[in-house]
Amino acid sequence: MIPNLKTKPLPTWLTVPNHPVKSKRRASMQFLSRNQHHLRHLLQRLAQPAPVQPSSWPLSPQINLLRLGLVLLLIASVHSFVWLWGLALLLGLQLLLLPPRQLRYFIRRWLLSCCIAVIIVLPSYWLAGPATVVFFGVKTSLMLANAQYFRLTTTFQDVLAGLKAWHCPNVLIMTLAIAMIYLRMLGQHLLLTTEALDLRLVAPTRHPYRLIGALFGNLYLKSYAYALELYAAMEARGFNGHYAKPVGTASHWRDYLSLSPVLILMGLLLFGGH
Amino acid sequence: MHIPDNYLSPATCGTLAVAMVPIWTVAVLKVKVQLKRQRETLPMLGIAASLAFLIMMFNLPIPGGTTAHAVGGTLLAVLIGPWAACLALTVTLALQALLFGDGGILAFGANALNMAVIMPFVGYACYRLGQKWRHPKIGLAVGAYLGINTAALVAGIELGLQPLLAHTASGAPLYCPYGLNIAVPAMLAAHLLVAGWVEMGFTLLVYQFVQKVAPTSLYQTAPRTSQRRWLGLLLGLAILTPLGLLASNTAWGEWGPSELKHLLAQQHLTAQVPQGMAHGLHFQALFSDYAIAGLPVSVGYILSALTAIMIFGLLIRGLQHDTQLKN
Amino acid sequence: MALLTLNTVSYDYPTTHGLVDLTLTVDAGEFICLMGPNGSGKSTLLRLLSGLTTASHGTYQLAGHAINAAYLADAVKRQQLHQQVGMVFQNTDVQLFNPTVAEEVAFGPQQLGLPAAAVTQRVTDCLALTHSTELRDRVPYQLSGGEKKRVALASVLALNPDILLLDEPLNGLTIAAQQDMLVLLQQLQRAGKTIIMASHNFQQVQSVGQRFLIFNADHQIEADVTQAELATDTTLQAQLMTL
Amino acid sequence: MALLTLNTVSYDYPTTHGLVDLTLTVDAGEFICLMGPNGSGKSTLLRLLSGLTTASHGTYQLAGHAINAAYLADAVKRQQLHQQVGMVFQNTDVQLFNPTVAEEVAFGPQQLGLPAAAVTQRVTDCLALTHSTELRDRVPYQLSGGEKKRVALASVLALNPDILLLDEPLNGLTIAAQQDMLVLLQQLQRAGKTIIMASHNFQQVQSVGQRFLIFNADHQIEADVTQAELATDTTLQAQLMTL
Ligand SMILES: Nc1ncnc2c1ncn2[C@@H]1O[C@H](COP(=O)(O)OP(=O)(O)OP(=O)(O)O)[C@@H](O)[C@H]1O
Ligand SMILES: Nc1ncnc2c1ncn2[C@@H]1O[C@H](COP(=O)(O)OP(=O)(O)OP(=O)(O)O)[C@@H](O)[C@H]1O
Ligand SMILES: [Mg+2]
Ligand SMILES: [Mg+2]
Repeated sequence: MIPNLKTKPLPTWLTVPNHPVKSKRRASMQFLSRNQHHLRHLLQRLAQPAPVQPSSWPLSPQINLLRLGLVLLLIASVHSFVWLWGLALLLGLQLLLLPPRQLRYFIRRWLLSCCIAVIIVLPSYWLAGPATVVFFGVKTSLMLANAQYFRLTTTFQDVLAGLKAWHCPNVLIMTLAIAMIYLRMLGQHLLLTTEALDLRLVAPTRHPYRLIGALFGNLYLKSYAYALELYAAMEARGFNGHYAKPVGTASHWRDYLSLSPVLILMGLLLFGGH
Repeated sequence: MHIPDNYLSPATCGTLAVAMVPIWTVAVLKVKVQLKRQRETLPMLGIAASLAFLIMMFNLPIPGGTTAHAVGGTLLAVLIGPWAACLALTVTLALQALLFGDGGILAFGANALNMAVIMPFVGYACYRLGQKWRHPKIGLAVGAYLGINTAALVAGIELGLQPLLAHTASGAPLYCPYGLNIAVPAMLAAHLLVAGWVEMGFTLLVYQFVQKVAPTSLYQTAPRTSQRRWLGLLLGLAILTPLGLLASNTAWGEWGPSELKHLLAQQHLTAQVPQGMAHGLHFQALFSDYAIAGLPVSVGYILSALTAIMIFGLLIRGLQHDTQLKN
Repeated sequence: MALLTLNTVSYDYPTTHGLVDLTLTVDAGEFICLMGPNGSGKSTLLRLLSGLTTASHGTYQLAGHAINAAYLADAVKRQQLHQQVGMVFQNTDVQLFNPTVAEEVAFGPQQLGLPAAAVTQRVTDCLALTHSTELRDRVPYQLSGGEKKRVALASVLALNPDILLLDEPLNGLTIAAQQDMLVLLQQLQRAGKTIIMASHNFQQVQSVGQRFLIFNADHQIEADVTQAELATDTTLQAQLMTL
Repeated sequence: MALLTLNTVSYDYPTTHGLVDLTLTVDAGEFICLMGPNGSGKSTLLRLLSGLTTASHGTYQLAGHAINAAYLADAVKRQQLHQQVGMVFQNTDVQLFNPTVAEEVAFGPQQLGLPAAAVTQRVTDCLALTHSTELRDRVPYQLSGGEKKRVALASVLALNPDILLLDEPLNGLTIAAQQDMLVLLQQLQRAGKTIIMASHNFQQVQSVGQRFLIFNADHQIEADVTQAELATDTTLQAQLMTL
């Protein structure tokens, strides 16, 4: 099949083996592999979104969002253990309705995020004495638990639908939707590019920052080119700024019922205290 | 740079979030105008948002072996325009807060003010000045450095005001326990010394790359229209914000200037807190012995019983196998 | 009446030419193969036809409408255009954006507002047609190269467009899968679809293509021949064997 | 002595298998073609060989070193490995990140610390070898699909690696360019390089490949034959014609 063409001979440097270059400095490019690790982690999380609870008790997305805000506000404003305790019980009640597998998943993730919070977020309170740490630790972990519960039970589409119901401007919602899609794609692209870069980094660079400039500059420009294509691809498939999805017809009494405990506590806090 | 929940009082959070609403409104209006000129701005917004997410995630090496990350506010402002950057960064922060648990949900307004408004606009203003004086790169470098540091300064002020704004009757701070004299220098030191330079280097290099490869894809300023109106609105807001911050806090704590010194010196919450609205549960006692001080015993019992039941319930539930069929 | 007409169309990238002075008429129901050297403008032409870009010079008419910047600026019209024209990109990576393959394929029909049952039906059918049923619950960007190509085709088919633009859809598929895809495309064409496909694989597309547009390195159309004409022209055949 | 050895290597993705129980020995100077259905694990194997990932089970030895997580964690050793092994990705888009093609090709040699004249020499040579000299000052991400493939190969060649891993390098090239590339690869092999290439194009690679590894859909190696053995086995030939 291949005609035995009279081919030009290879340049000599290609025909002799390389002199292996010994590098003296170590660990100069460690940051690449660390970033690869982070990116893989991110992609994994994006690929396997938290298993979302089948809606046995569907709430309308906007109420869900409001509830989260109110509960967090409550937790942030109260300054006594009793209140926190009550709020924790409220959350526990909701957790009881979760399927076991999701509950286990919830607890794993929650404990992890609490650990991170205690290590990263709270150290400034250490100076203020152990009691403060405990108090704020409890508060923070309760907030994290609520946020985690929200994440676990709400699909991304629902967040979008909720925001829409609260009259968030279309531009913002669409940006959020596209950002989420692109996060996956750009993340994957960045990961593969760092890998390819790694393969050609045969010696420590003197200018890691120039590399990073190239990496992100390139990512921006490519994504600019992709933006048009992906957007057209989405539009080509009927995308016009909102996701068409059969909206769950949650009856309103459920919404108000689920909102009521929070509202009652809110009222107690505002008017009962004085 | 992200302020997590629990560091700012709900009133501060609320005030800042409310203050952000008009800014977002203006941004949306501005971007809509930009959209009419260039249709691709719409997907670019989303892309810029995810790019910002990746930038904030990407560890950059700094001398000394540790790492830092850039924020990219100034960079985005230069690439897609300041108003679009404001929206994109807002979306990034929302994604981080809502879906990834990074940065606070309640503190969203504060974070958005610092990172999605102050940083891109300060940076962009410097860049424009530099452009006027024919040294856009210098302008950009200064802008990136100043942008992140201004944002850090404002974050420091927001945090440092907390002991003054929200404290118990006896003066113990309820949220961030550090006063201005600690919070501001702490925030600024880290950013002036390290993060600012990282941001500057990153911004410059990416800008250089883009300018070299595709100079046309940088943001071109629109023909000047009535800019004054927006500026006036923003300036007014800038003045109003701290006022609102102070005004709306009176319900949570009585703040007297005379107490200032005393407050800032006060680092310990333990002695007085919590003097919460539900009449003092002394939580040190909670752990030293089982009696719950300051509470009717019956309430304590009920709570304890409920808690025990709850824990058992959760345990049992957690160990169960899934019975319902997945569809 | 001609389905689409290009009249002395040129397209210039900032630094190079993409297409030079192209005039072309396509009728409904044709099966056209684009061939030519690398960088000759095949992808550029497909991007133009799909309304991703507009011509630098010349006019493009689709079903009686002039597709230009003004037309594309109108969101409603743009959407109509996109429902008529489906495109599989050369780099399918940019095309897949949903969390699972099933959602990817369902995305289009859902946006069209079809009832749930019909959507499911389409997903099942399209996955079966492209032999990707077992990929249903996988994550699109984690597929292998060939699997991505098949899913991209399925997701475009689910919209049932009148015109299919395919940019090297056979790349990275096994020969058997290539043949399956060509048979499918032929079926679609017989059902009335118009198909325009870029390819470097003359041996494979030879038997299904009914009309061949051959680009040269100067971004112009050098030859525009039907299958019958090609069958008698052995020099052209030999040339196509190298493209 | 064998250049590289895989011993009962498996690789598992979170949701699927990538490679199952693979044992393989490759000597220096071989020209190996990987063939198999879509999703059978060819790309996964190449990623493993290049040190981008490590095996879930089993061991991989390259020139006497066990390539595992510990080895790759050491920056100096990893860099040595990368000097030995060059890889062209299936999706070449991710591989090109410099502002111009010339800088792209120069990137590797510059890292090696070669003097400027030698770097220029290598750039000129590599672009000439891949027939991309006229692309020299273009921006890599703005090239057409086939042009990207050629530039990617040039940028890897410039490092002069001993082992070349090529993931479907012929995809998207014209037939003539495919043959040019195969001739070049054959020359490289004769000069002592080891070449491992995935491809779906048996007709093209038939004459240059000296050993064929055939994967099945279960991510295992079904056959491992030399060119001579293959020449006598018509059923296998027929099978390869469909992969
Ligand atoms: N985004 C771009 N910016 C600038 N030039 C481009 C861009 N995309 C393609 N080109 C150039 O335009 C010309 C036509 O490219 P096109 O992608 O249409 O080629 P093609 O026929 O599809 O080639 P291939 O067979 O390699 O896919 C080429 O010279 C290419 O380098
Ligand atoms: N990043 C990934 N995450 C999860 N699974 C993956 C990933 N990449 C590939 N796979 C899966 O692993 C298997 C092997 O994929 P691989 O890419 O090695 O196939 P391949 O032989 O190269 O196929 P092709 O000929 O289509 O390129 C496939 O089933 C594929 O879906
Ligand atoms: Mg092309
Ligand atoms: Mg592959």
